[in-house]
Amino acid sequence: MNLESFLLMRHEVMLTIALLIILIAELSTEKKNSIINLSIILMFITTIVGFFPVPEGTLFGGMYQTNHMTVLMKNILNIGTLILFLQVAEWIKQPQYGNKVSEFYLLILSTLIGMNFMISSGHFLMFYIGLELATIPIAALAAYDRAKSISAEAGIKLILSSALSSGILLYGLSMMYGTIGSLYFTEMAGAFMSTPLQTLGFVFFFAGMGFKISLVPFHLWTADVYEGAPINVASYLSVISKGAAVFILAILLYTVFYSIAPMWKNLLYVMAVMTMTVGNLFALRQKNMKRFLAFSSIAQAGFILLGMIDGTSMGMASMIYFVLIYIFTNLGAFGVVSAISVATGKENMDDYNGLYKTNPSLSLLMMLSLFSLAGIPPVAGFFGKFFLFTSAANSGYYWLVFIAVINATISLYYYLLVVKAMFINNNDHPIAYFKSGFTTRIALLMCMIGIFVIGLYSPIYEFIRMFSTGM
Amino acid sequence: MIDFSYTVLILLIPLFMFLLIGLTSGKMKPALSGYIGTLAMSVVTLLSYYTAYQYFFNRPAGTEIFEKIVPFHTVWVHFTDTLYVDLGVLLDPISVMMLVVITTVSLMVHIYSIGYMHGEKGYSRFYAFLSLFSFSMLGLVVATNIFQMYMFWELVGVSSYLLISFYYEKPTAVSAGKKAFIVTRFADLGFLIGILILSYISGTFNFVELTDPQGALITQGTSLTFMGISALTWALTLIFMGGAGKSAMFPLHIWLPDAMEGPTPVSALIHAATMVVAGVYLVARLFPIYYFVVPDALTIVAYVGGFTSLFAAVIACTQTDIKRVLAFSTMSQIGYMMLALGVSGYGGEHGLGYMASMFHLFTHAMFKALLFLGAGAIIHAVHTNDMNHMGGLRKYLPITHITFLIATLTISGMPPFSAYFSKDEILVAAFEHDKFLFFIEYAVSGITAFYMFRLYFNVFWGKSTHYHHTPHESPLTMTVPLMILAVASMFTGFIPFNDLVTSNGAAFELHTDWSVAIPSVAIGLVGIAVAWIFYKKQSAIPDKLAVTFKYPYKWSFNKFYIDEVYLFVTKKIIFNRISAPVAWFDRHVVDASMNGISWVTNAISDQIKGLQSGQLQKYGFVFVSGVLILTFAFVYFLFN
Amino acid sequence: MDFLTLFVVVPVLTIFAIVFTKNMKQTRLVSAIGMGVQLILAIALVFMYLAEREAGNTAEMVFSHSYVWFESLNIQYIIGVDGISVAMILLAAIVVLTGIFASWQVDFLPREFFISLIFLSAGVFGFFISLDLFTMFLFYEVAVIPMYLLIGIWGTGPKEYSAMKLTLMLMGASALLLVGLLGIYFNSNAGGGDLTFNILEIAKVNIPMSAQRMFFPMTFIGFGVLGALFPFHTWSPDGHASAPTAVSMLHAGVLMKLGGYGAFRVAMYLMPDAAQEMAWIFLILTGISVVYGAFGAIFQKDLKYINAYSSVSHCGLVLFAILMMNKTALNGAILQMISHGLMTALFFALIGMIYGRTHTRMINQLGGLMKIMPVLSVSYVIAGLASLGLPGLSGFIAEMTIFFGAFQHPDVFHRVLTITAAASIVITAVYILRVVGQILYGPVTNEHYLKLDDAHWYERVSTGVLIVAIAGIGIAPLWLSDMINDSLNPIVHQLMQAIVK
Amino acid sequence: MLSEIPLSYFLVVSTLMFFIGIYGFLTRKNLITILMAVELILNSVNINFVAFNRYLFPNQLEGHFFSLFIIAVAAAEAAVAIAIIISVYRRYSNIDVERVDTMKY
Repeated sequence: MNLESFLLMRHEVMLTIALLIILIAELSTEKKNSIINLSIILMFITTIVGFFPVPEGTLFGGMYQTNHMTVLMKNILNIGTLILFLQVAEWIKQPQYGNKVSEFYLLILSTLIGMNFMISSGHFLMFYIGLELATIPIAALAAYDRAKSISAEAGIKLILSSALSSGILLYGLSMMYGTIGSLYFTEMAGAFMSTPLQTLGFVFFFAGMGFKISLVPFHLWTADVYEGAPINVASYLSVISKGAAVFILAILLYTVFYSIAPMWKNLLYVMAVMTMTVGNLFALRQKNMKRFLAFSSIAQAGFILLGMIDGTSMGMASMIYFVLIYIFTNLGAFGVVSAISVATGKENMDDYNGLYKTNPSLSLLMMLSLFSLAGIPPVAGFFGKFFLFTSAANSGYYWLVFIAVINATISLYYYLLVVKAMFINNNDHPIAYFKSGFTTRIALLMCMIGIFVIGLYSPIYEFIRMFSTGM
Repeated sequence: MIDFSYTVLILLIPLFMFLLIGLTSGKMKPALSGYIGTLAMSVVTLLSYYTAYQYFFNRPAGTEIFEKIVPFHTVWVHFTDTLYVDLGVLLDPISVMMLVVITTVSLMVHIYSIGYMHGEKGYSRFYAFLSLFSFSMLGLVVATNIFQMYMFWELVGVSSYLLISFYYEKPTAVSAGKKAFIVTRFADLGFLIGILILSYISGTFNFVELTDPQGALITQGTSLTFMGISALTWALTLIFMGGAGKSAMFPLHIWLPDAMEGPTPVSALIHAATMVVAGVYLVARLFPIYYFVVPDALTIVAYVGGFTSLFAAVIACTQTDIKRVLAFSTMSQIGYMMLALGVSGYGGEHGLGYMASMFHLFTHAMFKALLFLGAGAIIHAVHTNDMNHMGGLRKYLPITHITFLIATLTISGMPPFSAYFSKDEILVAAFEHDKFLFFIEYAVSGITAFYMFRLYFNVFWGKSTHYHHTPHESPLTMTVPLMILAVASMFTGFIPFNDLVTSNGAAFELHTDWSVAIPSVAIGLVGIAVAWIFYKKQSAIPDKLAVTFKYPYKWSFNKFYIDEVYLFVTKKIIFNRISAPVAWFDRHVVDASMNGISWVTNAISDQIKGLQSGQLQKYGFVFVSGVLILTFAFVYFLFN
Repeated sequence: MDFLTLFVVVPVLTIFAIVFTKNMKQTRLVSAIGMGVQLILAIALVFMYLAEREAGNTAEMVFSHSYVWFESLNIQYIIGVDGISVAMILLAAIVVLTGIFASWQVDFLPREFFISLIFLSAGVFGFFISLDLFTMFLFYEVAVIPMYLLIGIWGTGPKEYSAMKLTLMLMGASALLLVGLLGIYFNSNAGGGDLTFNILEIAKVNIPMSAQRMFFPMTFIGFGVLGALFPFHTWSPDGHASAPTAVSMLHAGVLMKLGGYGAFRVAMYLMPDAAQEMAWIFLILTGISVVYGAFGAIFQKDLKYINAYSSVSHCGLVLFAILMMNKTALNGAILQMISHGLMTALFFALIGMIYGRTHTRMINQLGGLMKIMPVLSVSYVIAGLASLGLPGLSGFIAEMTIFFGAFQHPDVFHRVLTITAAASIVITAVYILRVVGQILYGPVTNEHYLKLDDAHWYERVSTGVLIVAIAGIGIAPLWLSDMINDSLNPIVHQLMQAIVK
Repeated sequence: MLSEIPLSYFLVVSTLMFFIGIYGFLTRKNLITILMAVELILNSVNINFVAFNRYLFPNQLEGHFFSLFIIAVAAAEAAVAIAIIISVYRRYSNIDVERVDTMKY
């Protein structure tokens, strides 16, 4: 290990250091707040450091590879995690989580490390380890709320179904290995023919990834886990881990599986339609905000596939761009939900009736986030969706785009239901006014700014476009 | 060439008055508005008299015929490069004559109304509307192109609507106005379509170009046909439909009797003298086209006119509301004019009917205005329209009585009153052209004499009715116009129309045809005699007749149930059979289908909720089966 | 900062100013000032435009600027106006300002109300100035979405339902629209060169026929829904009925015009061949909606429904004229948009004011208002006369231009359709007079009404401005129609070329 | 002597194990048993890797190492899973998978 290797895998190293520091600090101090603040600071530093320029390169004989695009992805994930930490603080300060809060941060950080390795893996072994490292701790996190039985239920559902899915994924990998004889991306690239065995391998593998991104029909765990898990864990699942999975899947499809592009394009077409539609149809009838957002995030995943389906750098760019926007948007929405549930413990849509009268700023942020999710200008979501559609249309999938936009309209319906609840419905006992903590407000402010700036300020897109590469 | 550009003032002054009185109404003292309105109108009248003098008697030496002069015009809007709309003034014999007619009657009505409308609420509103009407009517007659004419045509219709429903708190007045507007509007649709076709063929609106006998339209006509009939025939028939609507020709006449709900001066001005003859004027305006290109349309004009005159005259015999009697007589007289145009030829001698029609239009305006204003005076005195509640009024209303008598004699075609000459010419023209129509008109002149004198005797003689407060003669402001008009209807017959207002502007020699004149006077006398016997004194004969000829009487009394037919069409068919279904369809089919989409979506979402059963193993099952299905699907596709 | 962008900036600044206002008085004052400035700008724009043309600038679009926005996708913020957009901007400015005055007494969440209203107007102005499909679409949606809140929060009756229905139908339409626009974008390099959203650039290339066949209907319907194209018009009656006054005004007055404007500025201008080929289908649809709307209106009991249906009829006439595809008809279409915009705004304003006093919109419960509130009633009569096409008011010239233009069409089928459409003016007369006779004339039906007062000063301003505009256009249409006419040359040229091919 | 056994035998066994695992996962009611079923799946994968490596690509070790890692990760997974199962037991006082369905639809 020389210095250069440290530089190359800087993100992972930084995160590991942070993790260790928190571990040590946890031994040394009893005070909860210090741990919380410390981790926020560390995460902040990590995020900043992530933006320093870094050379491209490979390590461990090609097992680990990094380039500007992966760095960009990792940075995006870091930003998301930073916002999440800010949002978490107030929630985790609640007494029922005891004094020992560092587990939470440790687990989050380790999953983040896992994701980083996954993104910049050059070999399926590395990929697999990253994947599991990113999954298993989350299952523990989902069960983090020992007070609630649904939390445990969420945990068990997540761990078992993820075990099943990774089993299937591995089976697929083994088939690939058997047919190609190597698991190095570089060596496998182009070696794919669509022989039955490889098809089987690929579909199994894709199912495993579909589980992470929660594509229909591999999505069924999502809603239950989101509902059961603590809100911030749910939001972490919905944005960060989903984002990471999307990234690596795209990379793999573009680099390893490009030779069977026609096949996975059809696969993605089917997946996209099913995911959007089913996600929307379920979201229509949800009353619990977390569950509601879970299904909406499933639908969003379907939209993301529209960017993936077009193998060009444009598609990649619009996908990364969308994920970036999606992180801010969804964290905004989840942030509001979490703030409200921390303050009042209410998580149902009906509780939001008349929210605007008592908590205008929260309702406004919620509305903006929802509009951004629905893709209404001038907030960022519009641009994200528009570019996704553009890239799908770029490969001539006009009808897919049409279906997608119709779905966007359906989604607008249920997003508007929430807006209706907050702004239009009357309520004799609305949620009383409350003032959420400093960190939460910072986080929400960041989301607010992101929702506006990322869309209207085009250089961000151009920057992403510059680093993203297609097939 | 004389400079006529001042004629534009004839339009602008009334318009200005309308805006002035209309905007300041409420602020300005009502009486004041009446006076300035009248003042302005008298100025306009003088202007148009001056114009008439200049045009007819001061024409530049050497010109044999009266040219069409366009002293002023400005482009209003372009449709296409060739098809553009002018606003301007066109002076030719008929328009100048109309200027005189309109301004005269309008002035009379203005003066008369000072007394008649005195103390009415909305007094100044009344004058505002009068000014608006005068403006529109004048604009109509001096229109330089058919589109301008259409514009003012609509404006006339609206001002008529506003004036008919002047007493807007009276439901009958409101519905009468509505009826008048909608019926004429329907007719105007025909007019509009006619213009569309005409302009499409000729590529111009301009009357001078359209009606020039050497012009492209008349010389070439068109090869276009629609449903086997020449497009021009369609066009001009439809245009005539517009005219028929305004002039209350059968079957578009139903609005006119109801229009009597308006204040009486309005009836005099609009529904007797000026607006209702607009149809005649329109046909006269386009006469060369009718004559040279679409003679069949002209025949239609003739027969519609003839039939209407008879039809209306018959109905008039049984009506008891004096204003309605006058209304029907108006229809019948306009029928005369239409018929005269229909039977006329073009140029010189042949243009006799044309000349006669214009002549009768002129005289009719005078005596019919007189009749209406007289009727107004009567109503003003006894506060009822029903002649059954009148009688022996000659003692109370001497002036009204005399003037009314003069008018009655005039309309009955008694020499030497004006209508004698004009009607005589019409009969002559009809006689030369179409015997059948001639005999109809011959009969009608008898019937006219009868029902007019029926009216006269019923009101001024007959039973001496007891009035709960004695009627008294109207104030000077009302009687003076009566007298002026009486004089007019006595002597306007001597105006040499054959020198002035002819089809091609060229004078021609007129010779009285005694073989027509004498019998027409005779039958008029007969009619008067019958009326004398029936109604001079209280007598049972009319009722007996009514009983013996039960059904004819009933039909005539109920105006041959035309109104009921219209009511059926509008209420039962348009409203219930078309509109209601459309509304229903829109709500329950179109809209429902839109809502249906959302309903279906929700239903599906409810159906598939079982997928999310909460059972981990079911999830696993779906997962695995999904994987396997996809695998098999793709492998399968691979080998096909 | 170029001049046109001000039209977007001023509303935004106004919104920021409103955020800091304390109470209703300040809020409405600020908004009135802001939109007043907007109106002044619009009038200034008209004169600047005319001056520019006088100076011999024959460019298709004047005052145009373009700023690169998303470079890699060649998305630019391109703005520029021709006579048509100038006219539409003027219309919008007038309606918005009068709308502000008409909603002078909104006391429930006034700040939010005016903010949403002005936000909407910002979208409208942006739409009219932008020449880039992306920007256009963006502003289009910006203009549509505030409707939900405006109707949902401040509406009456079944407001949630209507608001949701309106929003979803318009958004569904924008689904078609989006696909259409993307289709155009990806065929915009048919003549070589890069992909572009720039309308003027795309107009130069001719898009392959196959693509046109696919995307013309999408685009046309997408815009047509907003223009109340049969059978996609059903959002309009409910929406209008539930919306608060100012919103109905803006929506019927301006927002529905986005449909017509887009339909020919995008669909017809960029895809003339398909337009020529498919016009007949839509001609039949629009012909239906002209007559159908009118008949539908006869039967309604609710004032707002009556005007909603008459809007369906009149806007149908707009699309109808657009599809006739000759200069005069198009000119008429634009005139009709403007005239209908003003007229229907006036209608809804008056209905709102009457409703505000009598708390009913049912014509059988109203009566004899002329006696009680003469000013409002007279204004209503004027609006009615404008709507049934009285010469001297804007409606007449617009309809006549349409009819005469459409009748110039060489094909008999089109001429017959024109006559059918022309028949609607009679039906219009029927329902207008029915309403006037019922609610304004006749005896007073309810003695409580006798205590009601006539228009307040702000209501007089609101109606007065509109009436002046209507009469102004009606009496002197020449400048307007000429201004539009000159700007129609490019699109007419496109369509003529399409015929030649 | 191992070389007498053809590769297909191993594959058949692994495939059987895989589907037995799936079947177990879908049918057993006890969470622990379900976990064991998952282990079966993973092990079938291990067999695949090792067998492929040994027969097809004898001159490298990727498959072997992969299986090692799988075993390790599976152990971690099992640890967490069992921990969660315990907490489920605390809440529901049994570990029957069908009882754990409070969240649905």
